[in-house]
Amino acid sequence: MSVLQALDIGLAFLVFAVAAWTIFAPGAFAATVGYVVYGLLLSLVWIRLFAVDVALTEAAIGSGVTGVLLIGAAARLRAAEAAGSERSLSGPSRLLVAVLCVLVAVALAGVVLLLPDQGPSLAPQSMQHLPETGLGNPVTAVLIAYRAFDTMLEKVVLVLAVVGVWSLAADRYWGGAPGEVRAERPEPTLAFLAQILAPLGILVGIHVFWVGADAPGGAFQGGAILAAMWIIVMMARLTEAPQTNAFWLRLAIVAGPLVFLVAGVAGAIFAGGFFAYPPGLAKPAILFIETFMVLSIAVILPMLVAGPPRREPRQ
Amino acid sequence: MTEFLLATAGVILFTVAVGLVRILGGPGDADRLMAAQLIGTGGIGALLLISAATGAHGVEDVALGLALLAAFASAAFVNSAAPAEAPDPADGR
Amino acid sequence: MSLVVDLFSIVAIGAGVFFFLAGTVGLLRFPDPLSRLHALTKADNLGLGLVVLGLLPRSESLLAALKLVAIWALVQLAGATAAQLVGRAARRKGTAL
Amino acid sequence: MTSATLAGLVGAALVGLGLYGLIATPQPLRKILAFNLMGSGVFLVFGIVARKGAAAGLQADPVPQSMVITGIVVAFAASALAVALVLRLFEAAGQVTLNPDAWTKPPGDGAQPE
Repeated sequence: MSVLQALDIGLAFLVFAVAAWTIFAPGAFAATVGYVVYGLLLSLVWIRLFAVDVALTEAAIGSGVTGVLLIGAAARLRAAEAAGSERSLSGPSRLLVAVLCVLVAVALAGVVLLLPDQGPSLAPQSMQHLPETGLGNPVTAVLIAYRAFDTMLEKVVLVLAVVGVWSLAADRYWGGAPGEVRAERPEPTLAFLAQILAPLGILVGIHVFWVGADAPGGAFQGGAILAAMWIIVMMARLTEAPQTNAFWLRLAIVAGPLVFLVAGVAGAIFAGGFFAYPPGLAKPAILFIETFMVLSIAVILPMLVAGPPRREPRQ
Repeated sequence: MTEFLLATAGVILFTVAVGLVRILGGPGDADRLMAAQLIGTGGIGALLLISAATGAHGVEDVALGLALLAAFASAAFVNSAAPAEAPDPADGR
Repeated sequence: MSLVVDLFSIVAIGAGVFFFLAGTVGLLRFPDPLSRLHALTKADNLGLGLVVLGLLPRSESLLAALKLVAIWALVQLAGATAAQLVGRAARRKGTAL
Repeated sequence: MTSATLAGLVGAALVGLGLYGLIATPQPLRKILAFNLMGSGVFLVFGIVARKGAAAGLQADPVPQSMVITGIVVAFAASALAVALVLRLFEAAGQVTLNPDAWTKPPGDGAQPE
């Protein structure tokens, strides 16, 4: 057994153990911290699968932004947990569920073991047409060119999620500013962190977006890092969360899918196909679309973490 | 050399795992949050070593992203847990 | 030349691993949250710093080397502030006093 | 066994664990965690499909990778909405339990109607 195999097996055990902790931990907060740790370990696994783009997404969204969301929620829900009005499953039905879940896992593991060593692959096709897009990173090409429709609809899902979260506001708060990420009182250490981190993070976010054309990175990952920077600045109360009825905010939220959709329709008119890019102009078109996607992601993710409006709108 | 890099990554992951066993269990939330900090530092170390050994490209950006977000869990905890009415005696406020 | 580089990497990364071990021993042995926090954020950051130092001569480009240094600096910042934030939270709760 | 197969087996185990947590843990927030765990297990299984599709000089098939990236973002959006719902329920009702008995108590009086 080589060192690499030993390392892989150790990593697999660690991931499984931390995952089991998030399920069986004694309290919700302990489980949530376990989940954050788990997210970071998953990026290591993705590196081992040579999916660096996915590792970057998992690092930024799976571990960082989700961590803020879940840890904040777990801390707020502590009182609900203390009430102890939950009814657990009885022993026999718990055992039945466990058996069922083991069966599902074993069946899935069987499928994994039966997979052919060289599966069907779209890699040759995606490399073949890569020069036409002007990109060097096939993952970005799949996201923005080959499967552009998917990516556009995924942006629509994000917009719908924001609408859903905002709709949970009490009537009198509709259009006001959200309050979840805001500290009760300013914490000087946090302000210090945010002041140093935010400029660097904005730089890294733009860098990750920009190199995404040719190397691992892209609009999602860059946008998520930018989003995290806005979140930390709001957490430190260096800036207040915006009013949810602000026109610029709503415009920024829909800009990504809107520009994407307009570009798709323009492709149908000028380039002979829905979401087709005109030859020679593909790279500028892709960068243009991606810029607005980064903007939308960088605004939508903080709004999702910030939760529904909790203050009355100013006139 | 590749073996050395992988072996050290393994040792770091092992120490992280041992540390996690100790602090995920608590007793306090402060201990649990240290788990996020521990895996941040150790995970980034292991990540850099593994990528140097296996030659996966672009991994520095992953580590950079993780380093940027390393303090977020602690920040989120402090933000949502600080009781508004009890000022910290250490602040002198 | 590559032998010198390898030797340098081995010494620096080996020392880094030692500090990771020391940090974990501190986590296991220290009696209260504040001293555990101390062990974690000091020893592990030094450990990562030495690992980064050992990997520096092996990086592909100057930009990659700069990124490695930036990673370490950011983890230092995160460690220092998280230690402060978590330590203060622990103290407020009275678990350390 | 290759590292890809190993990751796939971990993914299968994670789906099982997540499914168990989703059904057996009573608190809504922990159900959200379990659901995410299950989702990431599915992503990992899909990830090995990508790794086994390594061809044309690539180390992994880019199409499943892109779909996993899309999936991670959508999973985050769904979790954020779910967390917002749970927090809002807690704010409005003072409890978030899924236990129906806890909701049938008339307000103010602790007597349990039969």
